[in-house]
Amino acid sequence: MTTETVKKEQGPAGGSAGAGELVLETSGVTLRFGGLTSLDNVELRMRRGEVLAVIGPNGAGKTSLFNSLTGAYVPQEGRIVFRPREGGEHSLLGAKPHVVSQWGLARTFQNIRLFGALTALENVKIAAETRLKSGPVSIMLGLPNARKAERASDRRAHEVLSYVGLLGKMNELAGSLSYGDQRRLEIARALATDPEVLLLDEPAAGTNPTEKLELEELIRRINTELGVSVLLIEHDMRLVMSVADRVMVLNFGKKIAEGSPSQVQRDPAVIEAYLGAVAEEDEAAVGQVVAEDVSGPAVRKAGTREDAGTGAGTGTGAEAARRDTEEHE
Amino acid sequence: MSIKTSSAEGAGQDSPSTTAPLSAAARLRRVRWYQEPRWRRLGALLALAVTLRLMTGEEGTTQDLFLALREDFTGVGLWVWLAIAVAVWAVREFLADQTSSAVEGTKKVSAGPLERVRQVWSADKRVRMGVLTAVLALVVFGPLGVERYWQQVLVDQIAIFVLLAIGLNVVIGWAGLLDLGFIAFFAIGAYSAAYWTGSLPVQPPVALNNFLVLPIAVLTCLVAGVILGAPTLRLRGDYLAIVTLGFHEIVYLMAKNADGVTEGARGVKVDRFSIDLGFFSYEWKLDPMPYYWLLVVFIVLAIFLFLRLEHSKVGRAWTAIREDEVAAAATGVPTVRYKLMAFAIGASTSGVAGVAYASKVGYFNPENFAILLSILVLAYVIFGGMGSIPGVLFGAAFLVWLPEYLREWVDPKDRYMYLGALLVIMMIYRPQGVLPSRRRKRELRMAEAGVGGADATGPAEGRQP
Amino acid sequence: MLNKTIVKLAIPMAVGALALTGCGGGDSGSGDAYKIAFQGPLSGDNVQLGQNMENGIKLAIDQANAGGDLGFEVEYVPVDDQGLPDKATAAAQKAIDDESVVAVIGPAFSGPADTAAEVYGAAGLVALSSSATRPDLTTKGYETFLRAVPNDSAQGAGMAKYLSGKVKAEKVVVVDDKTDYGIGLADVAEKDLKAAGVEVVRQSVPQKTPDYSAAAKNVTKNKPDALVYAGYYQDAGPFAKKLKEAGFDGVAMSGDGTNDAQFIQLAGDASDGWLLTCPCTDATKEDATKKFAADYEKEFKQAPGTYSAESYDAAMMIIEEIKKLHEDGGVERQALVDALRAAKYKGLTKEFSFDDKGEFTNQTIYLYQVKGEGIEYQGSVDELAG
Amino acid sequence: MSLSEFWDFLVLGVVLGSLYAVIAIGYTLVYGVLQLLNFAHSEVFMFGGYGGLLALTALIPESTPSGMGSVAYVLIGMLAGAALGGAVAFGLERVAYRPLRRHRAPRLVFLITAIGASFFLYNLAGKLFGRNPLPMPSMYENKKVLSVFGAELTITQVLILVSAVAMMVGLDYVVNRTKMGSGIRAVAQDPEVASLMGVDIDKVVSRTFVLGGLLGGAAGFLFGTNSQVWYTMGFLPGITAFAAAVLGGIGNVRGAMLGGLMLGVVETMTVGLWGDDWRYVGAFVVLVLVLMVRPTGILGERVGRTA
Repeated sequence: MTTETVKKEQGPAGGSAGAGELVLETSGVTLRFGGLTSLDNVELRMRRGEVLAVIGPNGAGKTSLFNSLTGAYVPQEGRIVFRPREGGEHSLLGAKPHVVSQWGLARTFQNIRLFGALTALENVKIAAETRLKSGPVSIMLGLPNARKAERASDRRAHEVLSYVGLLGKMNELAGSLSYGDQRRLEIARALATDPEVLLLDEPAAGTNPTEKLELEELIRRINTELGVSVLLIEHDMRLVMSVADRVMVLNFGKKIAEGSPSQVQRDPAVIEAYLGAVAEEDEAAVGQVVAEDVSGPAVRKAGTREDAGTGAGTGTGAEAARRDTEEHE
Repeated sequence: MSIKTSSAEGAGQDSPSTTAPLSAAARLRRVRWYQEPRWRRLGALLALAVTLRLMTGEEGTTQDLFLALREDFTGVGLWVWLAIAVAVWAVREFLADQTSSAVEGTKKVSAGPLERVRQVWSADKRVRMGVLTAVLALVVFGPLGVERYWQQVLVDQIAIFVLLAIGLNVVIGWAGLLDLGFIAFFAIGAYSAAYWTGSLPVQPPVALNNFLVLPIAVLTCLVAGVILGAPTLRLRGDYLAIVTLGFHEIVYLMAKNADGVTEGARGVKVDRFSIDLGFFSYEWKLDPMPYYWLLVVFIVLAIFLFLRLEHSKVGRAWTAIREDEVAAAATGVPTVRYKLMAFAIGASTSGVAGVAYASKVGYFNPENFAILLSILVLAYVIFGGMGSIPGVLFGAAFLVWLPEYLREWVDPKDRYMYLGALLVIMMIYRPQGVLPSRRRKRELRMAEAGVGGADATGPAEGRQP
Repeated sequence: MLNKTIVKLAIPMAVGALALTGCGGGDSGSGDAYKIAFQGPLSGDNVQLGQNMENGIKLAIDQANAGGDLGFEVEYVPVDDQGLPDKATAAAQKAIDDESVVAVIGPAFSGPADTAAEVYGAAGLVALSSSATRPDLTTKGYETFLRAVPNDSAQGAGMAKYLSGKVKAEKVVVVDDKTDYGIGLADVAEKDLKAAGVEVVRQSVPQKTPDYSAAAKNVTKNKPDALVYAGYYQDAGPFAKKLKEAGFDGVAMSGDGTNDAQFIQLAGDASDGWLLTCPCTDATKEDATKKFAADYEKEFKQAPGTYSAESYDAAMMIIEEIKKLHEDGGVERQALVDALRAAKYKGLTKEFSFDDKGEFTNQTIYLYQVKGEGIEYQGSVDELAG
Repeated sequence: MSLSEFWDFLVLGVVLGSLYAVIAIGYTLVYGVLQLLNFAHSEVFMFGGYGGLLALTALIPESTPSGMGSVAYVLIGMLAGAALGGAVAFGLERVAYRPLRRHRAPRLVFLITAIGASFFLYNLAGKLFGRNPLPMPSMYENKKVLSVFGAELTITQVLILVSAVAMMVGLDYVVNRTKMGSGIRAVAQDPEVASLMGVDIDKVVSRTFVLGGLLGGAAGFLFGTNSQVWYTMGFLPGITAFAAAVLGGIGNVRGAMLGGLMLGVVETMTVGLWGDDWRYVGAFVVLVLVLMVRPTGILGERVGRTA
């Protein structure tokens, strides 16, 4: 990976101020689980205001990358820098997740992680409140600043919910919303933290075509209207092609390509990664294969003990047990 | 309950993911006659009859180890129980339809008015306020009418444990932290009271009035909670449980062994509450009621403050952490801070209880803070319905009252046997507790449907790598 | 599902069980009846001690009633404090609330006695404890508290006197069991031994320690001439066994908590030679005592344990005083307090009388020794130690 | 502490620790398959003690047996203890836990059920057998038979060590080499996959409880032989063994063995250095410190993963 690759393409950066300035930058990020290398020397450069998509087959390390960016994982090597609008820079490597969020990076999860027993409104309020200053004492005593904070978070949550179109369902339990609504609620929750960069982990997984279209529009609006830079993991190529300014491809933890959507699509290394030896240029086919892959996470048991990324360990374990059982039956 | 409904329920309630393959596998196996549900039910009922016979049978002695067993298995009692078991079984198996229709009938009859009451309750705010005022009045003045013995029980045990349970509810019910060492803070509160009133071998800089000790004890417990919490709160579930248990054991043994500081097992004598403002002075003496009213004030105050917390950003953050810590952190919730907050708030409530307790009983020793109590308070909270203030109030009050009441009916030595059985039965029928909180109820329903884990006390999930 | 329905069915059965066991209480005699309450650990960790005492009292009451010459009935009321100070006020209140209770035997433990005695005092109800031995209980001005047992000072002093005077021990390990009783006793023994110029190593082994071998090793590594164990027979049993295994060959001594036939049963031949002090006179020689043991065993299917006989004595003494008052017209709580204060009574275990603070006057300590299968009387410590 | 004392206490610690290890396995096995703290396991242990006591009281002659007679009675006692322990564990799972499992009840509910069951069981034992402690009838003359670094071991101590090691080796074999063991490991790793593979989860769970119960019961007998049997004897060793299981990495069988041994040694050393009243302080301080460094125990979680 060299700087040349980055310079090579001039994707249409989003319209906001400071376009072209790097908002998120990683270099040499390497993450290992035991003997397994999940991320291998990954370079990522994200400009302020762009929509950058990260694609790659299952197990390529996309979610590990997200987890490393948001402080959930701490890579053994490398540098991760976030530059907020007001200037300065924060190293995200090993930063605590809630701090990362407060700096301005918000994320959603591949296997939706809403607070299911809370209402949609409460879900969003939790996010909106994290920047408000009111301590437990003032809350217990019902001091004015606590009431003000409560009103502020209420207002903000209503705003965000109406922005994603869930205002009508704000008193429904998050767990009982439809799949597409849950995806949108997760985005709303992330938005409520007032992020500069939004990390979306497969937002379209498990949604139906109409919901997908709505989602596409929502991402675009968030990017253009709110000026939020979006880092997107997605398997649905159609969605990627339509919203992403640039695409970065990971395979086996390594970056194998980067460029505009159309460039990447034609990249032989990418096709190889998705289809193995069969050289097939049909995008649709790529999309299809990928779509099949996606069904995996959707049926995965909810509340699994392992998050994505450590899944490999469990898989082999279960397989070993299965082998054992078969041997002895 | 009929056979049909029960089998239908069985199919409905078992989660599809486990039953479907199971029943498929079961079909492959040969079902022997004794494995048929009907006969298994009979077998289980007979086993139950034997257990009940043992529970109610002869008192054993160490002199003759087999005495109780011999008596229990040869006496008439066994046959009575077995006959009852067979009768129950027969009614259930062969007269199922009649009984179930009768049950359904009564349910229908009672459903109508109950529904109306519920509607009135939720519709009219005045009704709710009225009922609450009436309940409060009953709580405040009702005990004047009972025997003094029950007044003592009410103060020494029920009110104190209610206060403790309210504190523990913050930790486990709201923040979802499994704390098996809660009584340690109670002990710290009580010993603070002893220290600051000058009752310990080590003297304080100034001896204070018991009321002035309250804020100090709250602060001490707060600090103790943070000291315990800070290093341990990254542990989850069972690991946190055993560490808090260890913390309790350490505090308990300190109290017991550090004779020079705490008087050890000899125990401490503490002055009672008193107020002297010059123009007004009052001393709490032997009469339990003044203590009771004081404790009611503490309890009402705690409830009032904590309810505000529950419906604020803090309560929401706790729920978020309880449900999904990773997502909560990613949403910007400083999880460790909120967990510490829960720990500290719970601990300081416990501190208040400790001071009140020390100042009421006037004398205590380390055995008053035995590990079993930590476990019991936990049981009170979950029995009542964790996360719900009315539930916790009821759970603590009922389960403290019950063993005292059982004294009249069973051998006092066996009281906890019945309490244990009650806990098991309750948890099978109402895992959410008697009066569960709305959030908690939803969590459980979702857990049963296979979504989510319902509490944050799951297996440890360390930060990777 | 199966289990659920079964448990559901269990509830009516359980209710039935409660009903069955609940029957049989509540009938009261027709003539004059006085109630004697016992406050002690009737549930909880120390229930066995409570049961020993309760049985002794029950036996006394039954025998008194069966005697037929009382002219009134004596009834028994148990109040349970679980051996915990905080439960004691409520327990005491229960006895006080019952207006026909004229006397209380107990509280059994010193901690509960400290909280309950004040309540009893305010109610003017006598609390006669045959087992709460902490010395300071009688110095706090509790008005109705009488102690029918020599306090720890007497016994600890007796132990020290014997070990320093007779055994001529130079180094003694004093082990307590971390209970109120054990610590009180060990404190006094330690103090008096030191005063007599004996080197003392103090150790604590909490009750119900899962493994006594380390504790035994801790004793033997000090190479003492003698050991004082201040605790109950339940723990002295395994401790003695492990001491023998660890090769302890000095003089082993323990107090009245261990002076019990069950100590020999638990320790086996490891108990051989143990010296046991007791404020009680010879418990095996006299016919009355033998008869008591036989009656007790017949009634409760177990041998009398620690404090059974003392409680029996206490109950008998109270009944005798009630009888006198009853003959004089009537039994009032306060009158009974005064009568008991002045009473002199010769029981199975000792002669009872109290000083003006309610302290037991007879502070003589006797020495026993385990020999083979039995505990043999040696004589009073004062005489033996000379 | 002199060197010879050090060896003395170390050997005592290992003996006690091997008992803890056997009990801890019961906690860890159940945790492995159900992620459940089986608080009532301490009562299984206690009933094991009573099982041995009952059998021996009924069978043993007046005079202390010797030679093969001793061996036979030891075996009888241990088998009876294991049998009663296994039976109680089986009943516990059937009555208290299975209905909850069907409802996917949250783990806290299991915990409270376990506590309730524990209350019930030990009070029942107290009612049935009296509340005084009882010694195990003498099965042999407890001589010193072995000397390790100057520390002399009695027959009882050797018996505990040998049987504990045998049980642990046996269990390790069962878990890692048999069909039943692979079922346990499969359920431990992923119950749903296991059930899809045709593993009868109910049966595996039930067997796991019985397996833990057999070990716990036998440990109860050994404990009773070393000390005595009484109705609350399970409480403290139970908590310690639970701590041992957590220390080693709960769910991990070898971790439980290691944790048990460690806690036994730490406890006994603490006693040797500071006296018996600090016994559990030492144990819990070590536990807390280890968990600070390794939040999932020394060897980490999981039954399937064999260190």
